[in-house]
Amino acid sequence: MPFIPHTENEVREMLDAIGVESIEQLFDEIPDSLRIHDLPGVPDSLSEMAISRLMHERAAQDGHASCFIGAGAYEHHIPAAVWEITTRGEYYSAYTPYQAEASQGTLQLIYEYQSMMTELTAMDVSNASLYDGATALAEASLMAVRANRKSKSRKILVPRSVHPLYRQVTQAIAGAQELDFQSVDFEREKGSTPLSAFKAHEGEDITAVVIPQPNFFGSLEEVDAITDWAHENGALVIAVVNPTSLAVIEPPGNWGEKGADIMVGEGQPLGVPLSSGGPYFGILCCSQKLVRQMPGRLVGRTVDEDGKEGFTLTLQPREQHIRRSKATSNICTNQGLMVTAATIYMALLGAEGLARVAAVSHQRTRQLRDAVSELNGVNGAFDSPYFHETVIRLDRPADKVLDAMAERGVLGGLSLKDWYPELGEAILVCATETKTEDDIRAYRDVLGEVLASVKAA
Amino acid sequence: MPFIPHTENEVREMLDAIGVESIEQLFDEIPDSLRIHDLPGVPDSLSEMAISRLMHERAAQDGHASCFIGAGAYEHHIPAAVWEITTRGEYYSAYTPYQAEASQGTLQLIYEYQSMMTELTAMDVSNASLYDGATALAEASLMAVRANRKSKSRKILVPRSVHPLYRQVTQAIAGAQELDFQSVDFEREKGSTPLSAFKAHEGEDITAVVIPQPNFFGSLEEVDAITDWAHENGALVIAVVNPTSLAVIEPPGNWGEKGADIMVGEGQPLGVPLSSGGPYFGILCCSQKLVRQMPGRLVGRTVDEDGKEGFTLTLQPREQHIRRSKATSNICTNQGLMVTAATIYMALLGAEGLARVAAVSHQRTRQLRDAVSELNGVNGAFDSPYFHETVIRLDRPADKVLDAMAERGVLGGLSLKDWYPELGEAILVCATETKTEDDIRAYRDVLGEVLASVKAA
Amino acid sequence: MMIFEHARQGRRAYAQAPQEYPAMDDIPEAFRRREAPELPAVSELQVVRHYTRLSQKNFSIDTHFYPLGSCTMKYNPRACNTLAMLPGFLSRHPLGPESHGQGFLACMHDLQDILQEVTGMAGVSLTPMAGAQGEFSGVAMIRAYHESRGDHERDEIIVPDAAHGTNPATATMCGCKVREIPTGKDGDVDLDALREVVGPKTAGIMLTNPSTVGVFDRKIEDMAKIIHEAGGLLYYDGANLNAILGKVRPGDMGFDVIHMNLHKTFSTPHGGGGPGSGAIGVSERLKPFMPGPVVVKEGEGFRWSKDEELPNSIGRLSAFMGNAGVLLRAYIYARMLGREGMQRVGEYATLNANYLMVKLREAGFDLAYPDRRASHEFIVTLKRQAKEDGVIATDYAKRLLDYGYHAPTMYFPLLVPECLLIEPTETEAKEELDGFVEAMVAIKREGETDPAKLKGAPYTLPVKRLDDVKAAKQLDLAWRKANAA
Amino acid sequence: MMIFEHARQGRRAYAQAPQEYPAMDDIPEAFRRREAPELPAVSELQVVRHYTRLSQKNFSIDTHFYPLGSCTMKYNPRACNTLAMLPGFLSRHPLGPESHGQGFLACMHDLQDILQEVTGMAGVSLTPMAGAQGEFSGVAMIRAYHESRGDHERDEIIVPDAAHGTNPATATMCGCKVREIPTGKDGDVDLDALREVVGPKTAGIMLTNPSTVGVFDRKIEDMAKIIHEAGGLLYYDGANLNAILGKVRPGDMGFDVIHMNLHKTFSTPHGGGGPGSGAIGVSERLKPFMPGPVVVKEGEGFRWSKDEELPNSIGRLSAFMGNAGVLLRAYIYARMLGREGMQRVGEYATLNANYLMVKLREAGFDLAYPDRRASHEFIVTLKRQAKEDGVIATDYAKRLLDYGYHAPTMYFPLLVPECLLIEPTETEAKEELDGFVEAMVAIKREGETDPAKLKGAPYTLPVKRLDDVKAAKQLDLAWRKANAA
Repeated sequence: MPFIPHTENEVREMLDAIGVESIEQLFDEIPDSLRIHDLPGVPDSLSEMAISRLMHERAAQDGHASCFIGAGAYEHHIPAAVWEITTRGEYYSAYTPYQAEASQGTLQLIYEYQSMMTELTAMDVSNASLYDGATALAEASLMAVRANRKSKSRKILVPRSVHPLYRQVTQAIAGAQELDFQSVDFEREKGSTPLSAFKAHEGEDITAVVIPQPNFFGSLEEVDAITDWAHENGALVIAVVNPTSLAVIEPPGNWGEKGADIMVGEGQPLGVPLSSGGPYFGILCCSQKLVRQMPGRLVGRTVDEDGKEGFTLTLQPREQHIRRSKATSNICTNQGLMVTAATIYMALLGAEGLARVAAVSHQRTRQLRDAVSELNGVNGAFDSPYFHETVIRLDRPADKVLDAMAERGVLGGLSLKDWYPELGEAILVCATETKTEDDIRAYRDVLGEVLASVKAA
Repeated sequence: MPFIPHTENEVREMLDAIGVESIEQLFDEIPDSLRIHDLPGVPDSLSEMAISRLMHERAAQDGHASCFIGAGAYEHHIPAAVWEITTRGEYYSAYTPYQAEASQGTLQLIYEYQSMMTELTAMDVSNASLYDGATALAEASLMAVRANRKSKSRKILVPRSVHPLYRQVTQAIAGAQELDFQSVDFEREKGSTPLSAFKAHEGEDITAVVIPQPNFFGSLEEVDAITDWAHENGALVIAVVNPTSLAVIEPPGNWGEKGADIMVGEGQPLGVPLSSGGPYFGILCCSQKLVRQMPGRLVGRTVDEDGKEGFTLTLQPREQHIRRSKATSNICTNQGLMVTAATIYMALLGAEGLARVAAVSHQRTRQLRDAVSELNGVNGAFDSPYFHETVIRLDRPADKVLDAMAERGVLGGLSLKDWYPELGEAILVCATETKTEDDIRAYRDVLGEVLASVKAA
Repeated sequence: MMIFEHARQGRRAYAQAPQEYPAMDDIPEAFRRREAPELPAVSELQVVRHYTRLSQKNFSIDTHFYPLGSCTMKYNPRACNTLAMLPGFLSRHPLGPESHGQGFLACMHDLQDILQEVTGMAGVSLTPMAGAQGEFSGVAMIRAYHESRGDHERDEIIVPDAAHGTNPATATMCGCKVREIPTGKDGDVDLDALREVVGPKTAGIMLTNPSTVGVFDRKIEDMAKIIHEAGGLLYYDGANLNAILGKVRPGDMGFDVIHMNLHKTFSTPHGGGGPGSGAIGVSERLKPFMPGPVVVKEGEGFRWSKDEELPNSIGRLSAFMGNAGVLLRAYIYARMLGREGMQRVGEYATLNANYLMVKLREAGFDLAYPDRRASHEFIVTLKRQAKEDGVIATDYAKRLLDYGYHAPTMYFPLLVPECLLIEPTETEAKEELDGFVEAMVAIKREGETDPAKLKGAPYTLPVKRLDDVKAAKQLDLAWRKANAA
Repeated sequence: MMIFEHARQGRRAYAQAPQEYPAMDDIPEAFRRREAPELPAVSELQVVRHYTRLSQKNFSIDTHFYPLGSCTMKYNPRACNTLAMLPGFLSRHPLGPESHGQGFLACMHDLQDILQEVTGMAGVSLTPMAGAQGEFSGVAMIRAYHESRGDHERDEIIVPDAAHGTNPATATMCGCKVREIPTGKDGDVDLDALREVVGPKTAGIMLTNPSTVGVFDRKIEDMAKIIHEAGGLLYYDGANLNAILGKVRPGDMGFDVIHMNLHKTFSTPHGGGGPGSGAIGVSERLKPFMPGPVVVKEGEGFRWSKDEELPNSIGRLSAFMGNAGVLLRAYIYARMLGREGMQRVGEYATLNANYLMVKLREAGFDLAYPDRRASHEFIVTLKRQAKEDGVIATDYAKRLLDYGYHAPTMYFPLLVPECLLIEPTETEAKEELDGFVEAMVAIKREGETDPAKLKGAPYTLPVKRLDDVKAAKQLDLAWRKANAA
């Protein structure tokens, strides 16, 4: 009986104590008509050794290519200490820290996370995480509607340069509360959103404006001007950022005159492995005055009965287990273990380390763009500033080129055809600090080979 | 400065406190003629990311074949919990438990190890480990010389069926103190040592007799008879065993009328990975009356000032740091972390689990022997009982066959030609519980293929 | 001590960052950060030591028994962690081609099948990232179902008063109104009250069965009939699935949609507050509405579903594929349990709960539902102790920490005064349960003779009781160098 | 509580053993075990919980500062562990073909080269499994060298009185006699005494430099000359190599053979008592005597050395290849340090030691060698405190534990009364050293005002001082069910 410690004698003793004949009898309140006695569709039990072998075989099938896909999930070096500590039983198998006295480890760590995150973003307050970057944008949209009491429209302007999947998720989640998301188009040559595109909404009742930085294409947006415009028009600003970039790019708390009001981002680049897409974690920060509209958990510093420093969950009345249908969100379990990893990651890297990661990653993407531009029929799609990710355009079918590259062990980027057909045969590429100059040469060589064999469109 | 926390300011403050101008000045007692100022032969520093990539590449070159080599190092399933716990910083980075109050974790664990090991071996006392099985045999030999005060000969009978590498190591180490190791031959058809071979020494002054069980060939020796004969002839008995076998094979404490006096073995099968040969650990047990002759550390249970149970290193006066040139051995650091792993392994397996491991391993080797015996020119070399490892004989050059199998991803066993030329083209094979019936069929098929292509001798 | 207090300007963990530090001279100054963030400037040793020591201040399953009702704190097999973290799984990009993810996709496909079988549903989607997201997708599907039939008025969700707080919160998230119904004296839902609230506006009901009061609602079939006849659908909150795993299936009870908490029933770790996983199962009629993507088998290979295969999908709930690593852990656990093991979960969880319940009753504690079987959990009410000795559930909870037991869930469900909701799970040994009873008895005695002792507990933990009021009033949510001593 | 006390007959961790249990019917009964051993019968959760909790009772580098003289307790980078445990390395059989071990062999070859460079020796063998085995092989090589020259009478090993206990023990293991020589007042070896003992029976001398009293012996070149002229060889005990890494090399000092403690200088973990690694380096004339095998580069590949390449080898010291996994960790560490980092080790270890020494002297503690520079370690003598306050080194050591510091090495070297041998290593930050000084000052004050307080320490650990006499007299070395309460 895997994971069950009961001996036959003990079962007997326990049944006697309860006063029943059999375990079966404990289910006697369940109508017979509902009972099942087998689960034929579940395979036989495997020993740890057998499942171990199976998983080794399956893992060997995956993830061994040289990967140049970014698009919201980035391969960075993760210090060994991060997961050696994060998977310690005391973090890994602990419950949510409702019993504060028995959870000071987790609580202090989250408080430190909140502190680091507000430093990194220059925002006032960070919560203890949401599910991922995309759902964080959905929650931020709902939060903006609650927070911007002057606006009645529930209208949120969302640039098309926001990650398409984030927009889908936000629509699926926040759309249920009838928010009105309006697209703002980007400039074809720059891959960024001109202020003029927002100005088309001048004078409307706008609840909030979403600003990605860098945007989905890696391009940098004119965040200061857009932020100020939004505030002048009574809208809140929701920033969508990549945390790695914040070591070197102006953080949302400093955008324009007053800074962004709410900020979200995908936490994955901070020490979380790619892992087929999860678990990652969503970053949500805001200005001090919006803290009571924030979804998710918050840890505060306080004192115990002896006046000794301690940490506890606070402002719980916002949450579902107290406020039920009036809660700021239904979120309960969030991504605590990922926050543990990210906190250790940020502590190990520090500001300078993170800036080096950002700078080398950016350098590699520049090198990649330069290297492939030497090839005939390959060009950068945009001429604007970007950070560590960019779009290149091919003169033949991007999907076929990528497939052929994958066969040669290089995941050459993400085809943008489905989401942005107007960009033609465009692929989004990203090289991080994990790529060497040799890797970049190998990319160029493989792309060159493949271009020679794939017919032009 | 990897792993150095000093800031420039701190270095300045510290130098000022010391009253020197520079770090260099701290080395002013070293003659100038001896100072060096560069290490040109050491490569440049690598970041963790860079060394990580290098090590992943190198690891990918090794260890991916299907391995049927045993010969003293056995592939068993290691529960995930074993190393997840063993590498916790509190075990991994702790010092030797000389400060008992700050080391109760390690000390209790070693006491539990000693308890489990004496249960498994049916011996009275176990130490806290030696380096490996081979050096344990060397130490046991020296211990026997100290313990058998009636014998003056320093003569130890060692069957040739003892692992050849153990014999080499024992000679290299104990030979320095001029012990006289005399070989005892085995029976060609059985692969075990007949009592008659020992009886050739009847009446001689024999300090000790070594008895392997199972022996190097996997064959089972007549341990009861040999033990009794040794004792009748005034010799101590040193058993050399595989701990996995003890779940199902009579343990040395029960051999003959009085049991073995000293017992050694390689601890690796108990939760320690193959890992190119180390770190493993040596098991050393003995009867109660020999405890003060034992080399290595021992943990005892005692009480603290409040009468509370606690654990501490004991009988330290045997050891080098107290007794210096009169110590029972020079051993100091032993294999503590491996003992940690083995203790957790034994706790997870328990007696029944270990017996299942032994039984399935034995079954697989039987299946392997049966399967290959179907092939022309392949036969079992011996007809005696064996445990989970056995010798098969080929009709063409074993080395070439093994090389050809390795090229096909199967490590088919160990050629015995160098050590036992009299056995002809013989290979020692072992299949453990990690091998499936499919693996065994694959072995047979590969061997069949290879035999078809390798010319007969 | 905070990690920031170990920091010194110029200190860092050199091995962890690239040795290169190229200029970013192509990015105009206007976009560049002007002042570096004050992340800790510390050495690698300091980080390792700080977070190792901090971890030791936690209770966890690996160190303590957690009889925490409704949370199913059972053993998280270490193999699930080790195997889910194999390099091939960790390094796979979520948008990588299917050809380079067949190992992962195979696991997800198998897991869908297993979850479908154990819940008795017709389809499974693994994407929801926690129970609350599973709930969201369930209610969203119910709404979308009604909408798709032109049934636009159905915006009421019925919720028993004992339900988890996420239930009403979710209904709101989905733009629905909440109608609460009372729990009967025997712990079952009050059917008359239910009949009163159902009607043409009923979108559905959210239930757990066994319910949060720890009993199996015997009238579940009647309830299903009432709701279905009123045109509503039944939502199953899978928080309590552990109680019935292998014994009875939500699909067979008549539920249309269910979420599972894989971090409860399938033993993935709670991680100090997540990640969880809230995979959902649906009946045949809701299959087209599932959130995507799901994994589809095609020939010998596996692929993601295409949009047209989930034509009425409520959409995507995460940027990529939900909490993939959690799903791998659940899969590994499910395969180790296997068919027989899956059935034993419900059996032994129930055995442990009933044994503990009986033992506590014998020890003089009052049960909220003394005439009922416990499911996997049960409720003790300390109303009498509160009245007689002036000690409340919190005091018991805090004192239990001193005895080395995590506190049970307290003050939930809200309808039982001074309650402790106790769930031992199947992975705890009898002697742990006996030890817990002994501790409860000792605390009861302390409460009778020295109530002040309980009021002051805990005494043996890193801190004593914390000032929650101060925490909320003088919000201190981030360390600032300027504020440090 | 012992793991055995969690056991119940019939309980086990089912997932961990094969599900099959075949009969071993081909093995005659006479060979079969009659009664099963009493290994613990426990669940997987119980094992995980027991050993996790037990671990928390330890001090370790990952949790505490260890100023433990002569032990070089510095940070063990976690990457060394993670990378040495990659599946390819773990699953490689030691007797597998070289074609299937090129990754491992390449690492070993590179490590040999690095160690050779940093020690200034002509050859390196990695096989010794700990310092003591390194010592053994060194002395064995010295003996073999003399024997090979027909110089059969040389069986005396000279050892300073301050030497590690392993030195004389090793000499005995090698069949040699030990001649002890005194340490001079200034901490250097007494050269006159040395001249008196050398002679035609001198096989060699065993030294560490810096010595165990924490100073660099300035007359090392004279010593080398005296020994070499007498026909002896010099053995370098590498326990203190950390002090001089990158600053001065044993080979340049005139040593013929050296062992290194990779678990000190190269930061592999102490593991609560091993495994260590005692790689050795030799001068040109001892190369043919090295223990084997070593790794040889041939073309682009790597292979083990053949017997004929070490024609006078003292033989094999382990069944396979020494502590291979430890060697991998040392290699990873060495590569992360690199050329520059290697030199900084000695520098910052020395800076920390001298700073701490000065601070303690300022705080009123007596140094054993006040006029000398500290190397990587130094000695405080509490003779005065013992006399004036009646508190001894042990009392300081135990009380330091309460302050959160591991005790320094005490009562070693034996020649300094009531001594503490203190080695901070280069990986500790200044504030740790300052904290340690504060603790020492506080303890000194306690010793002056309330010596009984120190005598009773420690107070805050899992146990108070243990009864060592009882432990030795009433030997209890194994738990037996029969003896349990």
